[in-house]
Amino acid sequence: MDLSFTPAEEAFRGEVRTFYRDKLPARLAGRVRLGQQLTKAQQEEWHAILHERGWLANHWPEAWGGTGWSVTERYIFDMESALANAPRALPFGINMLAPVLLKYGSEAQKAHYLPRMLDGSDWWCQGYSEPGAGSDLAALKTRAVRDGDHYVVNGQKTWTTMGHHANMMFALVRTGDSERRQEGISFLLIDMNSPGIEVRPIITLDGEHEVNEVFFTDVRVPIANLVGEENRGWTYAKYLLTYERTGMAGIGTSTAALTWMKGIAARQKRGGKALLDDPLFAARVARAEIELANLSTTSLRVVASVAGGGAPGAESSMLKIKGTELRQEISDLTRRALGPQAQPFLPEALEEGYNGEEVGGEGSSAAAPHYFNLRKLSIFGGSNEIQKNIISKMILQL
Amino acid sequence: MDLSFTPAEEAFRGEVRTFYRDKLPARLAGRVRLGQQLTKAQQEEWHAILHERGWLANHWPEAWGGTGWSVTERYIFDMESALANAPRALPFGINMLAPVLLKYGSEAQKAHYLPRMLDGSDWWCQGYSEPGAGSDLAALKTRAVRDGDHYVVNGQKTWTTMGHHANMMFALVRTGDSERRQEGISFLLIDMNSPGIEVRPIITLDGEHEVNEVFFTDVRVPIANLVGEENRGWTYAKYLLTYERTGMAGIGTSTAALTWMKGIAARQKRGGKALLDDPLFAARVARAEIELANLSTTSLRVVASVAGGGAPGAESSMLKIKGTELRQEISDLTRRALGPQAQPFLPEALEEGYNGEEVGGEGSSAAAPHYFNLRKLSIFGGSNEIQKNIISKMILQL
Amino acid sequence: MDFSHSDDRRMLADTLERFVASNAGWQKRAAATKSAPGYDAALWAQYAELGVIGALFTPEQGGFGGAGFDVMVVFEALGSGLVGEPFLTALMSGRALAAAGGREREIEAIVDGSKVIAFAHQEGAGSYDLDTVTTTARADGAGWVLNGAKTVIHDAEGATALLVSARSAGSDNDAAGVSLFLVPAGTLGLTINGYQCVDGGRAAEIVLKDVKVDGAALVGAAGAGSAAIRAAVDAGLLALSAEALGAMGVVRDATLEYLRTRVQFGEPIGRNQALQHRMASVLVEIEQARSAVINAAAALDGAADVRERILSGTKYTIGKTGAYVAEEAIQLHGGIGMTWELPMTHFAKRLVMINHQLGDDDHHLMRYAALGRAA
Amino acid sequence: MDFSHSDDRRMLADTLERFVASNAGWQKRAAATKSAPGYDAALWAQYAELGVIGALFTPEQGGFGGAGFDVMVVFEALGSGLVGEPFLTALMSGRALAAAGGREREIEAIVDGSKVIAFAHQEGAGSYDLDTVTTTARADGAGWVLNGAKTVIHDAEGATALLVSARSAGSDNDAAGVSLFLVPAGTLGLTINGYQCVDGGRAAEIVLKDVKVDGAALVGAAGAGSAAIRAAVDAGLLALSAEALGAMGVVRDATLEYLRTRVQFGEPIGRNQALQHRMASVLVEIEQARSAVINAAAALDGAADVRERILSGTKYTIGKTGAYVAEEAIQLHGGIGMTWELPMTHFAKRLVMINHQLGDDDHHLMRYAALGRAA
Repeated sequence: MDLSFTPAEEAFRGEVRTFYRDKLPARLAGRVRLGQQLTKAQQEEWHAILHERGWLANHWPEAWGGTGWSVTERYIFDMESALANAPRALPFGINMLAPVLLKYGSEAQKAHYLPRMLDGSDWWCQGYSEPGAGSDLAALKTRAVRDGDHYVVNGQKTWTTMGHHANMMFALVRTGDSERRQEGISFLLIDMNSPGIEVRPIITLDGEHEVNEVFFTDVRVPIANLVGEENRGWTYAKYLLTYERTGMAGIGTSTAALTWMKGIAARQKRGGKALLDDPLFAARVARAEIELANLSTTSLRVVASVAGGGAPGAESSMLKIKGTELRQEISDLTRRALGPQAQPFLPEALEEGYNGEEVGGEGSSAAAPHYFNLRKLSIFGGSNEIQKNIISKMILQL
Repeated sequence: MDLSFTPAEEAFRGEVRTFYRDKLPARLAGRVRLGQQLTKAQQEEWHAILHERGWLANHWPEAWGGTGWSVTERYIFDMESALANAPRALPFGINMLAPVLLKYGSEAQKAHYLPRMLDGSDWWCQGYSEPGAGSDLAALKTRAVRDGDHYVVNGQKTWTTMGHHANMMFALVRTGDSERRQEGISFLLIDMNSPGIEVRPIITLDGEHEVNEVFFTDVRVPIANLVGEENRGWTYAKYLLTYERTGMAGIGTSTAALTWMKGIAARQKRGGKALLDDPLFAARVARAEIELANLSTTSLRVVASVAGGGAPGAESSMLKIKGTELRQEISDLTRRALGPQAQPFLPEALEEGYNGEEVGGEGSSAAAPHYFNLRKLSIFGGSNEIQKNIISKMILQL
Repeated sequence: MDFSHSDDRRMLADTLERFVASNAGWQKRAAATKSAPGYDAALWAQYAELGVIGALFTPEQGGFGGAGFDVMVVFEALGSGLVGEPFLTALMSGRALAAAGGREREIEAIVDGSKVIAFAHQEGAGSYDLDTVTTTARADGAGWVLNGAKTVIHDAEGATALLVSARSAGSDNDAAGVSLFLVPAGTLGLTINGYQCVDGGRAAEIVLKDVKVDGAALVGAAGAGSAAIRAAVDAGLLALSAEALGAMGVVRDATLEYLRTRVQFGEPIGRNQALQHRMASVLVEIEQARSAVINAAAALDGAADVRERILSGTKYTIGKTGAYVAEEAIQLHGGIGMTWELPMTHFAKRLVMINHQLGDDDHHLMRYAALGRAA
Repeated sequence: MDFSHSDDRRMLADTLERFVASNAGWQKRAAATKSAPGYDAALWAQYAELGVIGALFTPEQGGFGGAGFDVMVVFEALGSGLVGEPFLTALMSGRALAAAGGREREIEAIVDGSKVIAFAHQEGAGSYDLDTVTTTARADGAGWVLNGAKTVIHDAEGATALLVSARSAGSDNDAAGVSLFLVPAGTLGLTINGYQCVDGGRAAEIVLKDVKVDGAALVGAAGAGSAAIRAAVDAGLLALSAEALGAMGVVRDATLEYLRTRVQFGEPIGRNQALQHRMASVLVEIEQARSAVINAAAALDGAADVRERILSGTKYTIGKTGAYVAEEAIQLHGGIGMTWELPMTHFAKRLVMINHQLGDDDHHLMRYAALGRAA
């Protein structure tokens, strides 16, 4: 047993840190630290910085512009990125669609789409969920009917994150009528500028616009945009879902958030004393810190197992459950720490370039909205209830 | 809204208190306070004291020796009994079988058995659960076959509380083979001294002998001992299960246990200070006290609703869940309070007449065993999971 | 022992519930919140006319109700409609003025809806501690000069006056030496910076810079404001707790309905036993919360030595249960529970943020423990 | 980064696991517990021969292992068999003697199984506080006179000697001024009142009444015992945590098996989704507990400034998770989970009672917080 990183890994960590020190604009890090959305331009700016360094699609094969990093190096990179409050690269193209194209796409699709992900030509969104198909994804109803060398798509997608910025969507659509609902689903690449597509915003409970509904009315999609075979889309979708989940514990993000929260609690007072010295609050903080230390090791154990050739199965469900609970808990402590001063809601303070004073100090007006926004962590991407079902099936074998 | 009792009710409370002050032997109260079992002789002694005062079967019709108390008076009586650490009257005859006999029994059965419950001639136990029929009671297999003017009983019962002291059992047995498992069950009264009955102790995890297995091999039971009609036993059993459940929150018991626990925490030290002043322990105690204050009012609300003619349905499931959780929590606090001194296990200190010193002060050696023993509260009498199923059905209508 | 409300109180509750159902709503609240005063002044006048404000005060105080159970039924009804009008402000300032004495005219104006007096006590330095007052009051001839700041004061922008606590003696965290002043809106040196709140409504940061008021501005005796502040906070704790109870009922019903009707994997999601058991626990905790509010309502008019402890026990229960109910409701709704357009989410936000008013669950848990030791 | 054990350590673990599987068992433990010494002395000799005791000490200390991960694998294996032999006593006394220095002969005797030296530090007055020592040591010529009492000292009845902490200077709760003495069993004035423990094993109350020992009984320097006590407790915290992990594995497997095989309402009870989700949570928490023990094992040999904090974080995790796993396992078993004859219940009792040794979850949570502030 040896919990430390090798000297080479430590050197790599230093390289990552140097990069962030030199290249990460403070105004972007500031937004990330408070859990605020980046604008489209900011996101594109950040992708370009990462791409310039060759780290944007770090897990791709080197031939396509990847880095050849080991699992451990990728873990270190993710951790340091979070600790630096670096924005995440948007996952839809680079992390989600790309692996599917690399495994199931045609050579033409790879040659066309992969470079465009790197240089920012395409902004992808995901078309999976529908109003009647959330946790039960296979219940999807959006239909694509062959008409010459096109599919004609009709239906509706929902929870489309960043769909209002995207020019491309990868979507699951129904192309066949099989008894087994999982059969008859195909995987299509859809140009968001096609006639017949309407994107409507969904405002989340914290007042933000991140997700959308997307409506399709007789949208024509070239057959060349079919990935793999018709009616085999469920297989590709499942592949995507199991790919790359070791980072989901969010250790770096939680560490950064915990540090930020403790800073607030150190300056907030309760009855004249620092809140951080209040026994009940100190106990809450200690619980979160211990939980994080444990989860960090659990997460490394999974990384080590994957590095050793194991496949993360139910383990990634564990990491998802504990990781999201912990991030939610820290967001709860942050708003708690602000006491009455968590109440003010200053949408203008969430915009770029705000210079006004905030009631509970810098970033305080983001605390409660962020707490509400993070409720999504245990819902989206396979709810924690679904994760428990998976654990039951895979480990309990019940 | 008026949360106080009427002057008449307050006077009644005083009467009950006086009775306990004058008539409850300290050695019995001492055992109850520590959660220790009474011996058979002690239980009989206490029944005789209650019977002499006319309060043993207080909820029976006055014609049969009951008191005519209102629901509120019964609540007050139960509460004061618990606060005084008075032993409970054993429920099997008086609280469980008697209502069934009063509603469904023959005149001869009533005339014979009810007086014998009062004067202590009979000690009843309950024959419901079987190894394969716990939460799923209707799966019972013990069979009674008619043979002339007798039933011949073969099978096995389990979790028979105080079965080793009992001379009589009321039991559910299978007399018919219906498609619906609930049909074909009969309600029999069985003399425990009949040939073919064997009682074997079940020792619980705390080392106590409270419950038993009872084996029946060709046991002959007179047909006169059938209650009501053959194959209608499920109806009677269900009646019994819904009868008299307003007391199940155990407010009095929890109040007495909380007081006892606080006494320990006041004398135990942590780093030189009283444990009761330790912030985390004080918070735990405060949580339990608040929970108790809330539950007490919830319980009174149910009493008031029953007094007003309502029937407690899912409400009694709520009281069962919260009441048992709270009693378990207080038993947890009690062993916590003793710190390392909760470890000693002195079976001899649990016996009557023990005069030796206990490690953590009087009663300390009962704390951890009692905590383990009370795990039963959320299991027996319809597990808390079954109670949640009931709430789901009745209130959620799911 | 009687858990039913009197006929008068029941009638008040029925009237109010009907009025709230037709006149309140989360969209109205959200719209009104965008600019000062943060609520619908015309609606406020109607509430006054219905007698709802007066129901919060005893006849001696100038109202026609005022028992703990009056406060409970009014605020439970308000909570069920997410009403944004300044009831809590009226209740707290009115109770403080009544406790201090000699301010019948102001209370009358509160009751008839013509004046809104903001309760400007809270400071950033001490958060939930009732005695922490660093704003100073310096005697200046027959009048006073006030200096300091107040944080997150609700309904201050539209208020005709502010009831400001300031220290005329003693040190920062003493109960003694705190005085109350009525400072008219527009007084020189008084700055009110308003903003929306996360759960709707508006509040403001208050700065007092050499604010001069005359001697008549002093409410009650100098240095003796603490008792009046406590009277206001006691009533406020009950009111917030009852409001939360009303909101919980809405959240519960919405979630039940969703569990019954939302279909996934071919059946209503409420057929999932894991969700059933969680919903059963939610129901149980809401019943416990109701009992806690009943206890608080009875305590408000009861003996002083147990009142504050019971109120803390109730606010702890509400703080803990409110967030629990809100989080479970959002989770059980899944994606739709994350959306602005679902009414439930606005009630959920209110439930969470009530824990940030007048002390959170941790604060009141330790206060409960401390008051128990003192007893 | 490498989460696999070295070959040597893996071999030790395999040997020990096999030995435990054939030689330990809850019935043996329960039987041995009824009278002094509370364990099987012949078995203890066999463990010594296998080298298991020596594996707990570094070569410098007189053993042939002694890394944190050695302690982990040994105690996890012991926990999986509910082993009742005095490993914790050997570890703690041995580590204290090694830290104090100059006691090679006693450590050798511990390692070869010929001596059991009870660790007699804990007192009733301070409970989990390491510095609370009211037992006094008065210099008496070249020797010392000890007076005081120790509470719940494990394995004292069969011990050849007791390692007693006593105050030779300072006041009751000072870290400085505590000295350690080796007091042979049978010394005049030493009383040992033994008893069973709830979860098996035996402990004793110790009374020291004018106990005279010679100068050679002093272990290390007078007044400097605190560091040795901490070394013993640090190792003990890891050992108890690893033991709990072993017991959790047994409880988990037994519960899974029961969920798969127990039929009610016509199907295995594990088909109930509510129970599935609870079991899933149990599994997740056990994995977190394993990570906590790994952290502690790494920390035991690591820098002093973070060691105690990490150990407290681990013991907190174990205290909380152990009781949670035990309570859930009993509840998920239903009636049968209440019985003495079910092996699982004895593991469950051990899990709960481990929280009563060397500090419970509350104690270690606050210690973790305090050490964080100090850092």
